[in-house]
Amino acid sequence: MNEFDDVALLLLIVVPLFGSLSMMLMPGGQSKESWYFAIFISALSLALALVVFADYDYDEGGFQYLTSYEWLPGPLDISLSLGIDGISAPMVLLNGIVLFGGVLVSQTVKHRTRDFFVLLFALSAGVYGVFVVRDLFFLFFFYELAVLPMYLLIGIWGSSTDFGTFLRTKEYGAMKLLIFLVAGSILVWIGILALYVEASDNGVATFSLQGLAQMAENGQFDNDFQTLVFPLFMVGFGVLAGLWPFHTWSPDGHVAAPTAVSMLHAGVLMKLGAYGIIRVGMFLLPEGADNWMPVLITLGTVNVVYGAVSAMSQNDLKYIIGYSSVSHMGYVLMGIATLDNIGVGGAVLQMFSHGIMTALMFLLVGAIYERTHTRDISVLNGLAKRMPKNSFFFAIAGLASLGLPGLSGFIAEFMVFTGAFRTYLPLAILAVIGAALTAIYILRLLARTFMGEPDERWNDLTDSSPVEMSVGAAFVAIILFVGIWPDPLLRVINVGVQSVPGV
Amino acid sequence: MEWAWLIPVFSFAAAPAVVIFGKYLPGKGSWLSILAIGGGFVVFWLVLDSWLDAHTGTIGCFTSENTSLLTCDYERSWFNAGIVGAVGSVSLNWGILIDPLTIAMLGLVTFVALMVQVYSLSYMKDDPRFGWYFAVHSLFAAAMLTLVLADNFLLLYVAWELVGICSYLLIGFWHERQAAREAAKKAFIVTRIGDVGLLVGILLIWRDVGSFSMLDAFEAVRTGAMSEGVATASAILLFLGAMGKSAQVPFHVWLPDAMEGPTPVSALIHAATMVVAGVYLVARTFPLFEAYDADPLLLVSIVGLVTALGASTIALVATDLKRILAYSTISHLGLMMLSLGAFGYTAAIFHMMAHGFSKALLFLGAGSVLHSTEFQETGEMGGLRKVMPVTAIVFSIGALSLGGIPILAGFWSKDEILVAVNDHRNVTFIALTLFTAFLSALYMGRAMFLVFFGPLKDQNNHVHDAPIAMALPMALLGVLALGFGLISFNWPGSFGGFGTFVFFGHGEPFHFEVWLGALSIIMAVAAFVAAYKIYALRSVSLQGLRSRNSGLLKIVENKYYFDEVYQWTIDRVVLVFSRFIAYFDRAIVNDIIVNGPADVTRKFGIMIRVHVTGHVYSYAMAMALGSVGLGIFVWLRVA
Amino acid sequence: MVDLVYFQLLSAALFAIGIYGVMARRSAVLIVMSIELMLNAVNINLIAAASHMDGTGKFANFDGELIAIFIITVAAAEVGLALAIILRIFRNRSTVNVDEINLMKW
Amino acid sequence: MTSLSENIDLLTPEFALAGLAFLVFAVDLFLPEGRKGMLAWLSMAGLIALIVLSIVMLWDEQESLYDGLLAVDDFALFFKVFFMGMGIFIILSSMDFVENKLKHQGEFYGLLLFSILGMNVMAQSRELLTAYIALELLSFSLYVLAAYAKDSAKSNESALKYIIVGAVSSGILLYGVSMVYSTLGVTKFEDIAAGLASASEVAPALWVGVGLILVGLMFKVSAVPFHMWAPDVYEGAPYPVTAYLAIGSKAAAFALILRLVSEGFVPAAERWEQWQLVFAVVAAVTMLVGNLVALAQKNLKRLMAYSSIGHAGFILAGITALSSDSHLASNGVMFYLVGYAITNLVVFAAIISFFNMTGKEMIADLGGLADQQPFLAACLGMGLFSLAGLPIFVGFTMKFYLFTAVATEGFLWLAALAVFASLISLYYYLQVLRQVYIEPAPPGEGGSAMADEHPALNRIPSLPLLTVLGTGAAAMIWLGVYPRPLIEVIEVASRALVT
Repeated sequence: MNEFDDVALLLLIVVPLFGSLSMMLMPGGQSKESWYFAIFISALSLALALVVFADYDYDEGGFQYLTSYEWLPGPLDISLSLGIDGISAPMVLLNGIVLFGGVLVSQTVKHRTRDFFVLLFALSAGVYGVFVVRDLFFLFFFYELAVLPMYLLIGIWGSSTDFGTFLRTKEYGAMKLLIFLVAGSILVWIGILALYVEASDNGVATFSLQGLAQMAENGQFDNDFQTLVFPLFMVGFGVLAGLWPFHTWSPDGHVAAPTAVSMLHAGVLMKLGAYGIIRVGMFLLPEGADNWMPVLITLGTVNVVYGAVSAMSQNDLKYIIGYSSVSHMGYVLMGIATLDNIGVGGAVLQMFSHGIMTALMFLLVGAIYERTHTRDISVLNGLAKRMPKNSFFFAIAGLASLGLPGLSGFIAEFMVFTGAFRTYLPLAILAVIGAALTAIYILRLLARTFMGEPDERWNDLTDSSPVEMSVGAAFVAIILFVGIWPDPLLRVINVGVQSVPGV
Repeated sequence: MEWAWLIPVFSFAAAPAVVIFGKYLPGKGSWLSILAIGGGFVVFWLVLDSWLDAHTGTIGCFTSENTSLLTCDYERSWFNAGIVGAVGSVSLNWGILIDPLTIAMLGLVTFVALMVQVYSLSYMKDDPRFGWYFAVHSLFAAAMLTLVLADNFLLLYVAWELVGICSYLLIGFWHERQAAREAAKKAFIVTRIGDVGLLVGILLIWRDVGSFSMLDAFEAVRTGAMSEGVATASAILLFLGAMGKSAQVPFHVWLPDAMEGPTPVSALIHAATMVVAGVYLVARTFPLFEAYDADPLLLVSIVGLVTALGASTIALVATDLKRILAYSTISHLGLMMLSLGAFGYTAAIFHMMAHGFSKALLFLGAGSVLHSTEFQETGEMGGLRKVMPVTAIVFSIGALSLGGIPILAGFWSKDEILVAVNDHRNVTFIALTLFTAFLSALYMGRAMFLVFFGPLKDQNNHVHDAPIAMALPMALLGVLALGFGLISFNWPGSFGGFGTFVFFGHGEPFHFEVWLGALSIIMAVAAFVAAYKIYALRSVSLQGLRSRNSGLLKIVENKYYFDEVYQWTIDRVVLVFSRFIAYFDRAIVNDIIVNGPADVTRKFGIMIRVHVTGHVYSYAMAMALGSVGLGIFVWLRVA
Repeated sequence: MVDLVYFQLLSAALFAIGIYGVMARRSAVLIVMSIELMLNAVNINLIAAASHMDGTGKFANFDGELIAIFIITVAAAEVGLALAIILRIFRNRSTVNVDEINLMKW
Repeated sequence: MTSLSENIDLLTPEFALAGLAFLVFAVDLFLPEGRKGMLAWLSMAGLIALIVLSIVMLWDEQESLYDGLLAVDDFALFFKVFFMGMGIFIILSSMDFVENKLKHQGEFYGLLLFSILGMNVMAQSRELLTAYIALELLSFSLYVLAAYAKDSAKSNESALKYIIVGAVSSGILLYGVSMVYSTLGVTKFEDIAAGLASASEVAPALWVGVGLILVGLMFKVSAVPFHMWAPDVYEGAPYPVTAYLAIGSKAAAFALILRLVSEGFVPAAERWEQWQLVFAVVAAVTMLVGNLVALAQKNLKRLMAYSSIGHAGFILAGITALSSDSHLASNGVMFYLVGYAITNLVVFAAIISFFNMTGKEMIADLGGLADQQPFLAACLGMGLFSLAGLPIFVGFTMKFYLFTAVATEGFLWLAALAVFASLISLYYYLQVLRQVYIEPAPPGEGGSAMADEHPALNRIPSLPLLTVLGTGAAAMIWLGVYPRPLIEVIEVASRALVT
């Protein structure tokens, strides 16, 4: 343990936080400068994330980079204790990547640029925090922190949808998103309180995750209690994971959000929910999890099919992607619910792969919207001619999301199915069918938007900017890499999953 | 032999290279992919050679219990799901499995792909997306070769999907055309439906066996570790996938539309290689099918027969040259399935290859016709033999071969199928099979005579014959179509005929049912003669026949209304359902269940705010009542 | 000596009347007077209680009278303040009817 | 019986504060118009001096004066410092307002000081009469302050309503006192506790009396159903006074309640195990009504009034959880009071300076503020998020601490309800935020842009307000991220309370 390892995770949180605060003090106005500074900060955090991920010793497994700072001793016994295991390490990496990409493509943000990045960094600090802390209080603290900037990010820099008959203002999207997520988080909060009370009734009043996990292992939380409390976490975190029927914030929110925010939100934030279910629900309430998993996997399957089916008849690019996110998060939930080491591993991998994939899609849609000022696929056509690179990358992302082998999505979905087949055969078959449905809406989208002869109104359309394209290329590279050689990622995930109780 | 993995890897490497560097290379990098596939072809020979002098002692080689063939299996670790060695975790491999079946497929694929790519050099030369075309071709070749080499189901599925996507890309190559877009989408989605079955089947097997390796699965079947239920179910599910890829009824609808793609593509993917992947799959997983009392095989043969018969009737009335060929492809795929279903393992593979060469030849010929006449309708052609002799000759060779004229490849393979059906299935099967054979001879003749015989139309005077780059591949294929059948005999010497090379269980040296052979020859010849009279000399008129059963004709001309039914299902069921769900999501889930409580809460707030009336005495009253209430509450709580 | 209960009843009645006045009266001045009634009810209660103490044990103090005196003073101040405010209102609105004094509500 | 003059020196801060108030009045007489601004500085200087003095003098004193009428302990000291410090910030944020919008500045600050004196004594008193006197001292100053905008009908009306309802409430309180006295014959808290504990037969008078005393106090904290005065008074009173009401009088009342409950009720718990339920019910109703009605508000001050009612509900929930064996609840309440005061200060400072610039107080008028006054908007935003209980601001930490305390005392349902109520509150805070950040500036009366009609919008806020905003925001974040030092101080204070 050299001294870098001691501070690495703290730095992960502090760097974006520092970026946020320091930009708050920067003179506003000049957007370029703030952009450069933001790039610097996000690059720094990406580098950190990479190092942390690379240095994670998957042979040793378990929690690493352990550090703990006493925060509030006494009856509450809260301490900022950090550490990552095989499940959170990929998530940290994911956040680093998506944040960097998001900042890069935020070049187009001209209005109140500084404030934009202030909020963006606050958000990502929260995300990092959730992934690395091992204390319920701070987990919840960062969870809320990650949610809270959303409102302004969407409200100020977002865009409204208006299809005449169908209107969704960005204010509506933002308000719904925040209220929804906070509504979810209060369930979590209540759950946390219940856990704390139960723990202190058992003599150990603490918020520390490993302390509580220890008690859970010793069976100090009786079955009824667990069965009672687990749904709070399942639904509470599930809201953020787009769990049906609490998913409706997600399409509206994603549609209204500006590019970078959609990327971060669909790419990383939704994963917080799933991560929370694993980290809090399954680690602290294994028996409760065991009792509730049939419900969760059913809902997850509903997610898969429901999302795919309703994506089929959307006309707004972003709505299609939004619903596809709902559908894909369904795989994550299913995988978690299998309580099977392959299934859960698949879920975690799917979190990663879907993060990259959907971020890429939102990036490209953002580039298109930037130039055409519409997202209506009945208006767009033949973009492959005008924006070849953009279209090519979009095709790859789309194929990844329909689970084409060789791309990251396939491995993850495959593992989820494998796990599900071992545990819940009928639902698994349903999910496989749902996966086939994905093809329908993705191909519909590709055919309508990118193929065919472009209207003359798109004649002076330019392909995406070099920055956007390099980010896109990087993401595509990751998708291909994970799809062809998932082992580097899976090795880490496997050890993480191994330690989940009940798996 | 363990270097066989190079065969696909060449092309895998070529594809991205062409995409990225293509624009800087001469010929847009097309040479790269041709070199790649050529290299593959070379390595194929090496593999064949080394297999021939391999023996059970050779590394990775052993005699398979099922096929009793020398089989070689090589794996490298790919990734592990779950910690290595931990309970319930599984590790996936890059593995190649080499046995005669694989080798045969390798030969077919590499050779035809090579031919077609060379042909494409001139056929596609002035296309704006020339480089892209070759890149996808390479990718396809690579995927197809991986498919035939794969030794585990996962890898097979990977390749399976990849060839699917390549066919999607190539059918939709001219995506500016609405028809091409739709055809591509249709092809992908229809096959995808079959793939659901395939994936479910694979996972079922895994669930039972705990491994994705085919050999383990076969072993489990042989030792009875896999229960009959699972075996049958998974076999049928796998067959679903095969039906999708090999365009068996009712999944055949995508193949005719797939003709929207460039003709070489049709030749390679939709005639010779990809569409036979289904047949290959059934052959490869034959142990599953023939396990226990081989119920799945009955299903296979029935589906095959129905497909063969139905498609050939449609081919008889189709007027678009490429569609005629497409339906004939479907019909012949049906025959292969039928033969597999009738335990005609060798026959199926043999026919697969014979058909592959002949049909590729036909398509390339058709391609050169379309290329120069720019028509697809047979009605616009006729008498072309005068202006394009080479094409006419090679096309005729292909047609006759498929029509089953003796000594041409098609004859021998079809004959073996007939033998197999005759041996293992009842009389209706054999009768219908013979009828199908007759029909296929008839429509082949029809196509051939309509296009190349009869009077030449003036509009086609300018037509010129195929350039050398196109003619050469056709010629080579022609040679094979002519002579390939000869390898089926057991020649003196080491080589005991194709039947002793590829077989299942026990070698079947070449044998020949005289009456069947004679019957099929007679029918084939009769068919061609009839076709000649009707379509070339126009001496016999079908008007009477047409008018007499016009109803039947109408049904057939409308391809038994499959497309209509599917279209209706999609429009009236799937899309309507999806719109309903979307609306439900908006109106019910969102506007009522989600917005509802929020609105109610706000309204409630507005409602109860009036209790602050603004009149001080009401405040005082509230205080008085409140204090009474509180006082009483405290008192009661104590009392 | 009269029993304590009667005093308590008296004060209770007085208090109730006071409250009633606050609710029923519409003139701010009268409301203030009713408040005075309530306070005096309290005083009666206190002084009665104090005078009934036996001068031994826990009741050995004069808190009751003390409180009463304090209350009288405070009440006086309260009335003064209230009247001053009512005066301001009369200046501005030329009414002291609390029915009309509800610019602010809800 | 101890003599009156015994260690009377411990009351020096109070005497000094009174003296300061009189000094302000006196100086006011001699100051010419236009120089009155220095009175504010004078009072602030005095308060600072007093803070130092009290800390130096009274640190770790554990004295009870006049055999238990007044307590001089860390609890009292904590609140003294809290009140006086808050007074400083109130003065800072009211200076401009008083300067430009009010007459008779001298009395304003003098009255402010007197009310602070009242609060200090409230925090110290351990006996009903003393508490009552202190309460009235506070209330009277507030009545006057509420009416301070002499010519504004709203201000007068608010004062009238305040004084009438207030008088009624003190009448009820006194009646309760008299009933308790007539049954137990005592008025000191610990004697009451003893009486309650030993009350063998159930005397309705006693218990109803206790209930009525609670009514008097709950009126002060504007708990439902004794809250109705709050919105009107908040809306009508001059801005700084509103802020002061929201922060000061509430905190003082809670200080008194804390002491009363933990000295008077908690020891008697075994006889009266149900006392918590009273508070629990009131708290539940209060937080719901307050936050629900707030959803329907259009006026900023009124909105803040209802939000303060809601927060009163949360704090009452904390009171519910007071117990003899754990400091958690009392810590939570005190922490909440401090955090709530700071947050409210920031919010009010922001809207006060907005009011100084435009003279507008409707939510809709805030449109486009973020463009014209980014700093103001940022502070307002942070304050509102903090009130809604979102990190990284103190609002989150204090709510978490308090609700945890409530939950641990076996009131999980109440904690859950509180969490839910704060979700409701988020909605209307966001509505304000939406105006500030998302909506464009509304046209002024003249139809031309707001900024043109009110040129002040383009100037930066005045220095005192900036100070309040800056320090307040900093404190909000600091306490939100690392509250440990404060909580340790609070721990000391509540140790003095819960023995």
